[in-house]
Amino acid sequence: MIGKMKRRDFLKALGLGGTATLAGCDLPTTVTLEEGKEDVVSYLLPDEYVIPGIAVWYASTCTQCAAGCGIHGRVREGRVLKIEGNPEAPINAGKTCQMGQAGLQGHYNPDRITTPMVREGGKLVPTTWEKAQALLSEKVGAKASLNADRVAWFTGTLSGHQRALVSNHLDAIGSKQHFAHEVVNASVWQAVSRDMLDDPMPRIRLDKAKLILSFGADFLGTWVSPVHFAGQYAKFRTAADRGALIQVESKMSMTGGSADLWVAIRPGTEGALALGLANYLVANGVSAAALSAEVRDKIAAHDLQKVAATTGIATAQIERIGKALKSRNPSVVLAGASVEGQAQGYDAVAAIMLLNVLLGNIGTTIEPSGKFPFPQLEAKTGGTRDLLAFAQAVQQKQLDVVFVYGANPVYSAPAALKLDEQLNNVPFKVVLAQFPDETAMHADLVLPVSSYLEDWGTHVAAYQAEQSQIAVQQPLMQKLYGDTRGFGDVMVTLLAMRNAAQWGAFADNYAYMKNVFANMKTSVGQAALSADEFWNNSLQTGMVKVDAPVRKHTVKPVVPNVAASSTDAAYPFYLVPSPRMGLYDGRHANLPWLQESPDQIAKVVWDSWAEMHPSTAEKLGIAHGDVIKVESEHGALEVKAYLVKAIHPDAISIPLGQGHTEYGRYAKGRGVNPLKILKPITDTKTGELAMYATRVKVSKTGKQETIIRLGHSDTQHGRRLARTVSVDVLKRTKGA
Amino acid sequence: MSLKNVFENWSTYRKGAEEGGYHTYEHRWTMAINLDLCIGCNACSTACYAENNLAVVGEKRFAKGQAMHWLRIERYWDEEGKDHPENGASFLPMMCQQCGSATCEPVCPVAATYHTPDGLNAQVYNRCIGSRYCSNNCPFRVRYFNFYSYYESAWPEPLNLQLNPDLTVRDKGVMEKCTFCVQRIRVAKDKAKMENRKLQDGEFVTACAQACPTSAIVFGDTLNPESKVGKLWKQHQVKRGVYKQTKEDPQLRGYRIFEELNVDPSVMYLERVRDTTI
Amino acid sequence: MVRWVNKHVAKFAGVAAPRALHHVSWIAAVALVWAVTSAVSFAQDIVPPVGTHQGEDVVQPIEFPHNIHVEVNKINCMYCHTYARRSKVAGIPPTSKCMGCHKIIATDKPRIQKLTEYWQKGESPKWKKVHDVPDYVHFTHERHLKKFVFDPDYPVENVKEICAVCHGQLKEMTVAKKVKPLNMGWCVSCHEKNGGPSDCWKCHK
Amino acid sequence: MVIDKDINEQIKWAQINADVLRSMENPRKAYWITFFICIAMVACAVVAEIYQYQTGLGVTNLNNPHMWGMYISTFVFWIGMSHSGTLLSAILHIIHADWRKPIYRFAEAMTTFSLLTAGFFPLIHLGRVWNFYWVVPYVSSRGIWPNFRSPLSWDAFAISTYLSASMLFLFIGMIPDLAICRDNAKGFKKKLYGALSLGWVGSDRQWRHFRKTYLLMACFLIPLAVSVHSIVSSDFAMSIMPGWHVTSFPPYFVAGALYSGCAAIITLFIMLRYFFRFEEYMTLAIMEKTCKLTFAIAMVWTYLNLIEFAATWYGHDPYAKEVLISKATGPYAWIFWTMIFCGSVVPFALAIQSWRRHMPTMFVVSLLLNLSMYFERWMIVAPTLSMSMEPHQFYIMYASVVQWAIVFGSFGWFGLLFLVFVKVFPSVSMYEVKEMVFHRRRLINEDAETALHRRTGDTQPGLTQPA
Repeated sequence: MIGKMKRRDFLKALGLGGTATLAGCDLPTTVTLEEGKEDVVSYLLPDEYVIPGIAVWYASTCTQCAAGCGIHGRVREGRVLKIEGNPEAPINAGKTCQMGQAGLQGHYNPDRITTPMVREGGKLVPTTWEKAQALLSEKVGAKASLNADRVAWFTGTLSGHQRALVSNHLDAIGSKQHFAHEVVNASVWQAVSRDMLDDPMPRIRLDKAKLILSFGADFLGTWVSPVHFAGQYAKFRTAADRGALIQVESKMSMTGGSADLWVAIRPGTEGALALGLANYLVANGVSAAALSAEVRDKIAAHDLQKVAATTGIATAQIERIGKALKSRNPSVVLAGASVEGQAQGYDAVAAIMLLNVLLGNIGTTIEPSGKFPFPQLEAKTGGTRDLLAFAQAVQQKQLDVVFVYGANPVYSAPAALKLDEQLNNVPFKVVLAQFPDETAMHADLVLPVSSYLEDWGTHVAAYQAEQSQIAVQQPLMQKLYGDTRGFGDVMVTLLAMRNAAQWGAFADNYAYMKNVFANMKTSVGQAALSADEFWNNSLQTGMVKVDAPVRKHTVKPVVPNVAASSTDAAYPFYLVPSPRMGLYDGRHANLPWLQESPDQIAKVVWDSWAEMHPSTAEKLGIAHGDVIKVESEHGALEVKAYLVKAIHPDAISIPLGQGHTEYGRYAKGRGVNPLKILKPITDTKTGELAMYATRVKVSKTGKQETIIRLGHSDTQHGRRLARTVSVDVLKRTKGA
Repeated sequence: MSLKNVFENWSTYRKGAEEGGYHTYEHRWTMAINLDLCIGCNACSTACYAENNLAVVGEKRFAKGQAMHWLRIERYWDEEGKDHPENGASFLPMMCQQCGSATCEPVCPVAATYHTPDGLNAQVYNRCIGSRYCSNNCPFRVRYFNFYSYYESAWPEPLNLQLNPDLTVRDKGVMEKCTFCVQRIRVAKDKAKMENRKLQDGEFVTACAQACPTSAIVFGDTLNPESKVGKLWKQHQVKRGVYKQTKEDPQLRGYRIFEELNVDPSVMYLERVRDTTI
Repeated sequence: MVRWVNKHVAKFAGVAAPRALHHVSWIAAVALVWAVTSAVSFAQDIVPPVGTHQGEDVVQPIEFPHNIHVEVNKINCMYCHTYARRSKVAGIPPTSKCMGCHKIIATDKPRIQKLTEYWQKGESPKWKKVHDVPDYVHFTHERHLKKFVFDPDYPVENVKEICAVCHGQLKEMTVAKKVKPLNMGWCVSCHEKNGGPSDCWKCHK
Repeated sequence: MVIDKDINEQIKWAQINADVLRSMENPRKAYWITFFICIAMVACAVVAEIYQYQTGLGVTNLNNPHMWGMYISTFVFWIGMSHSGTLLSAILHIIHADWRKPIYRFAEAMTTFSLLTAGFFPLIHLGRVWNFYWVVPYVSSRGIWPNFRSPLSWDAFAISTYLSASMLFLFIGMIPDLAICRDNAKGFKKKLYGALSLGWVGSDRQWRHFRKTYLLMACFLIPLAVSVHSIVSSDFAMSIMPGWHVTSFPPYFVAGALYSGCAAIITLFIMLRYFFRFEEYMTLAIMEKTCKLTFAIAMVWTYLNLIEFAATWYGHDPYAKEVLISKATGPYAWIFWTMIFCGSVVPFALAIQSWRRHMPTMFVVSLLLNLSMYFERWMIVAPTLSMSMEPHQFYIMYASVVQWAIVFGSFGWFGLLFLVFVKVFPSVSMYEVKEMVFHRRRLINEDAETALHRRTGDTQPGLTQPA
């Protein structure tokens, strides 16, 4: 049925059912009531499921981040008007975050690329698909003479049949080069869990926990699967005896905002604190028998005074946390990006995972995940290591052809890598993009892809909820721009160029998908259904349930070599490039709703800012709104100072997302991009970019600007609008 | 309302708010917002932008204080004196409280804002002449004025295709505010009428309540005893039409903001909880 | 008239200085004119709405003869305007519906040939909207049909009489023409007669 | 202590006519310059208004908490200004304070013109001014009515009534003088004044009618004037906003109105006296009396101020208290203290006789009083808006050029009207001055003769008729 819908031209129905709502209240100029002024175009053929003036909801999958939430789209007169969570979806259970809500504006965005563009005489000029395909088949077609290993794909986190298609393409060429890049990731956490638990993405049960100790894991905002965790968090808070959240981080994240106890820690010393807590626990009768002697020595080495000195947290405070950990079981201890992004990130995360081992959380609040039966569809989760690898490969001229999709390396690569210039070493760069972003502007060939609301696809989130599933993405409306093509369609054409015998059969991605589903139904235990029934069911529910055999956790503790934090006289401060729900890693910077929706903690809109602690500012003589120069070894940024107490005095935090040099009217030339001045330090074990390890110095520029923010008072002037009650009172009263 | 109508129903119209207002309510749409669950993520706010054709005003106008967010999340730091906010931030979703005896209603010179049989404060855009008195008399400051013809700049092609046809796009010079998603209410009520049945609880919810990842916002009809929200109000012993709650158990967390002004808000907040025993 | 004024003003002023009185009468005249004009300026709002409205003749791509379909062929309005009973909008029938009959019927007529051209080109005619209300008015056909056609066991064949209340006697028109004011006063008067809702938010939101 | 007369009772009536009519002769250069300055000011306002009309109210920099701004405060200011005329012509008339006679005419003109100015602002500040008439209760086919509970709709009635009444009062009071103009003018002017003077010939009967009507109007106007500003005050007092919801607002507003009115009278008094050489009529004695009156009102106003502060301070409303504190310490503090200083301290200059008799000083003082009155209006409107109940929405507003231009232009508009008035109509009431002179002279003669006859024992004092 959707097939028909896709092909039927919807927008014909515009003008029916008062869709021309733009005429507002009765300014004479904006309303036409005279007869015979407005056109009304009827359908050519009636669509029994389309009634003008009545909305229909279709299931699909959100691709605003890699979490893979199920969504419902409200479609009326052929336009998708609203996105809401799909209640059946196990990941988000009918809920969405603001990025999911704003997906519409990515789809309807005025700055989308509408035609293929090719580089001629140094600049990109519009061209036709025919020409583009000709060029492609010349470069990567069957007859093209190319050195297989010098062809690469550079993507974001990729899963489902998109990934299958990409791997197929690489196989068809014979290359292994698939770089997956994601700025906001949990790669180190995954690495550690793989090594310690033999489970790359263990399932976390916040709802079972009585205590969450989170080391900078913004699990409500940007970590792994926020909407899913938010749902669990609700259960965790409303449980009969209410769970408590302790957040230890150097800059308050959105999750930190909801903490019962928020502890500011010196950046990069989380590992030490974890071991210190372990030390406390062991000292207070928690058995460390499970751990090797080596590990125990490590723990013993971290007595509280030492840890207190390193982390800048008072011993009493550490004991407080320790006591809570000991008394409240089960608990769960998480490690987020700020822990991972250090030269010793792996060890720090390992130390934190050790706490889970010590406290016996493995198996209770940290459950083994299911082993997904189709490895070819599993998510290739991106990280920053691939970015570095890619930059190196490019620098050493190891690549002839690069396909980029779903990633914007030129924006997110630190300036020190000089990626933007180095890319010229690649003779042929194909960018499949929806927006004219920084990377697209460096391409030799830009292929406009459809938005996720116009396209087919399947997604397998790296973090699967209780019920593993393949999330299905289907077009909710006809393409806005006839000259854009679905990612799958492009892939099918590319593959057909290499291997006409196998892929020539498919007219487009739609045909391919139908075929795939027809073959898939038996392997997901739906053999009983006919191909079409299975297809329609999958589209209606927006997912294919897959039962994944549950892994077994075998705990192999790693020895964490937590380094003592060093000090640097020249660059006294730590730069915290904090990701924020909303603009995320910058991919949503061109969605006006998200630009105008304030940062959850600072409440700033439309701009960048640098958070610093008032005491620090006082030392440097900086006032709120002063334009300051934040300078690292690899560059400097000028940004407004924002004084807030929710940050460690040694940290300067600049949020991600702004500072685009291309991309579109809402994003371009707005704010600054902290990634640019990062020092390319890597985590010693995983080789991930140590994003939080850059040191900076701060100086005044003398300029003063007003910070544009929502709300004009930080205190309630004693007018108890938002009231707080301590938990012991809650315990005595019944009710939520 | 024609004069005839006024005279015929005078005895009902003359009743005041303290007598439950002059309405015999069909529904009483209310909300219960659990501040302990609110994580301040803005999902509700953005959902509201999507549902209600809210204009994006841009940096400069936002700076002037002319933004149009019907539902804003206020963030307060309440820990004076400390080095760090040890108990995190307090988030407060603030939208029109649909007061039972609203202060915005009596002051509008042209009766563009009035009380509906559902107990909502209606704002009729095409009647509004933009005196802005209602906003001045609103303790919550949740009424937003169209200082410009925002639609000229807010939805460049093809963004305008996203506009929700079920409600008007406001032009310059009129006041607007949260309507509890009246267009959803109307659709649901019409549907129920067409099928000759009563509205079920949870048959529809407002965009914000639908989106909220932690379900902190509960929306419903308190006149329906089965409704989730009705139960919550009862559970927390919060009564309508009073300016001072008399609870058997004063420690129940339900409260209404600016209740003491006798505006009778339709939104009950549940106090945020913090574990100070750690 | 001037003399009349003179007489009376003279009484008031207590004198008979003809020069002065001359002026007085002028002032009176000016005042009168002002009063009349200002009254007229409000007139369109003050006078209760009349049941009729002199609409313009709208030129449609195809001059569709309602009268033949309704009067001669006795086709029910809702046969073509099929969405009316299910949605707020009545809708224009899809071109396929026209062709459903006109593949066979009256294929020799020029209008039908024109229609067939459209059909073969695979596009629908650009009809012009005749009955329009401002976009801040949310009228729903569904509810009105429910009340006046389906709830009372009213012979559905006569539905055209109901439609005629707002759309006029289409059985007497070829191309539809706006013959009712369709302004608020007009709606309200009917709502008050038939106990329709008086809540502003029923139509405005 | 200097004792001097309100007016020189030996002055000839013919001379009175001559002097006053001279003031209506063809204007001098200075007049035209001021005239065109005023026109320029109005032009600015018109341009600004057109821009605002087309772009939307956003161009005024008004914002969410601060929905009202200088438009409303200026509106209140002009309404207040309008109370001067009523005070002088109506109140002093019925209490037989005859020293008002030389100066009430321009005061009354001020009333009318400031109302004509004030009337614009409620319209200018509307978001959709093209629908302003929806506030008027006319029979609409839609069957909808204005909201009679709203103070704004009361404003509509009050102001229009007061405007028409005071215009009528001004006109009626001028009839005998217009007749004089008619008799001294020729050509087109004669026609005009002829028409306006409604055939006045000064017959006994006419005078009888005239006196009755005038007294009637006076009695009608006084409660009206009081009610108007009370209603304007209810725009604020009827709200629940801290700092607005004040019971003493109506008297406070009326007092403030009379205060600003008197201040304005002093200003114009001095200007007219200087430009038209009216020293004979606008004498220092009258100036002194006006000053004393102003001083008294200033004290009343100060008292009401204190009452309001005290009521808030000892009241139970914490929000109002915070607003009060923010008035004195917040962003508007400098305005607040200027207002207090100019409104309550400066008037003491009026208590010092030697200063009272020094025109330049009085001119400056009166301007300061006016300033304080304008600030008072701003302090009523702004602080409450910028700091009401919801802390999240505490915000102040900086008026944009547009707002300034329109407010600025309103003064030009007022000046324009007044300039036209003084050239077209007698700005000193001739017949009343004559009455005054007559009475004074008669008094003196009486004294002289009774004294004489007491000596000669003649018990039948005669009365010498004036020459």
